Amino acid sequence: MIVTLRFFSVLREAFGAGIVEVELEPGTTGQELIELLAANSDEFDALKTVVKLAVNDEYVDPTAVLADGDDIAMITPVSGG
Amino acid sequence: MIVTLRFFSVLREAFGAGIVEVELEPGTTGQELIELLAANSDEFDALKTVVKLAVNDEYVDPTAVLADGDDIAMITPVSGG
Amino acid sequence: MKTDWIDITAEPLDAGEVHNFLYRSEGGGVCVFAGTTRRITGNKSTEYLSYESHISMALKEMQALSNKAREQWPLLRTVLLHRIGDVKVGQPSVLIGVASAHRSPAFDAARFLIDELKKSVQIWKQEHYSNQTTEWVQTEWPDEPAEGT
Amino acid sequence: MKTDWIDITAEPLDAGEVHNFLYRSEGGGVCVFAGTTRRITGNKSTEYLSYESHISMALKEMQALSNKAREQWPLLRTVLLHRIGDVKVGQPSVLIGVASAHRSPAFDAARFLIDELKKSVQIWKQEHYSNQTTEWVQTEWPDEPAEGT
Repeated sequence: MIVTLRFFSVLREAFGAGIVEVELEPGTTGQELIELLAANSDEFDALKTVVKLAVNDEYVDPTAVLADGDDIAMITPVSGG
Repeated sequence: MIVTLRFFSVLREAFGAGIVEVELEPGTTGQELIELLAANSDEFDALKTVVKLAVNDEYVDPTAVLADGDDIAMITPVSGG
Repeated sequence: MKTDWIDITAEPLDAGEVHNFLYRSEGGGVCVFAGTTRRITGNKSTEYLSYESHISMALKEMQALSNKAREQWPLLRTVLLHRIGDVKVGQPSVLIGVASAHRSPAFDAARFLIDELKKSVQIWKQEHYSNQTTEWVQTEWPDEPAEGT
Repeated sequence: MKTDWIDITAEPLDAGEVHNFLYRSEGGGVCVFAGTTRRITGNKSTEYLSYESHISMALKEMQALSNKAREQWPLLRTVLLHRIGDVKVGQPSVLIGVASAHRSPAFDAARFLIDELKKSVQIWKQEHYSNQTTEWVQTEWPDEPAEGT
């Protein structure tokens, strides 16, 4: 299945892009995606305990099973204001 | 001696003028002036326990002796904002 | 460079200018309070408020309040502006503003300044109601004695 | 008539427009907070901040904060504006505003909104220092869990 990943700030720079499409095994959970990304990026690995996943603009539990077409944002602690 | 009296809001309307010059006996105190004005105006009489005197832009104690040329403002509880 | 903007004016108050005065490179937090004429108080309908002031005393008192605020909080700039004359419903009669390095002192100092202004600055307001009657707003002195009394 | 003005924009924020939006005939108290880029934090000198956002989530979260504020205080209007892109020293990156009938809820709600915005709205800032280096500001999630987690 194909999902869209959105990265911001430190993670956007780590992955070199704000939006990427990736193919995942059907049935992949949020936590499995996090581990996959952590294995590919030291910066992500350092933030993996604090990153929250949002699917289609709503936060989801890491146990949630992802679906084809999901728009998945990696939300690190925010720093607006 | 001649002093200037300044009235505002309710007292200005009661006395019909914002600024008036009056002649006082030399040695008149603030409290004596207050009693004099209270005797001439029911509106002032009703406010005489809360009115503060300011001479030349500074609040003075009612026991203060007034002087020729003083600019004396009658300050009732304020209501700005 | 003056760091307090204190004025009593018959002209409309310009909040944009107040913000520009408060945006400083050393600052991070700006808090501005505007008090506007409210249509309804109790069961009465107001058309406008009319303000008068002992201007020279009021300006000194506003400066004293700014000084007190600066003693209590690290402020870069302060603004205290008050209108005299007629102020229609929905228009501001008073603008208070402070700039500080952080937001907490900005909020606390602005709150202090408007609270104290209402207690001590020599300004009086008259309600002009929709039914053509008028009324000077009656208040009492706060419990704590004002300076000099 | 919309009573919440919520936006994320690359354009400069206009405080005068915010005040006009908040001046209502039913209102008496308007509190506006502006967060501006500060030159000095610690021992570093900042030239500008660069903001980015997950805009669709951030707008929803800002609306949720406005709704929460309206549950707690009687507010007539709320404003939550945040810039993205580069914001120079002394310029505002965020404007928060509320209008209420009285000043106490106006101050309290504005303080609530800026405090909560900093904790939960999906915006990130990068320092651009005078020595040409850059740094994403590192923060932690607040102790209380955010909605949905």
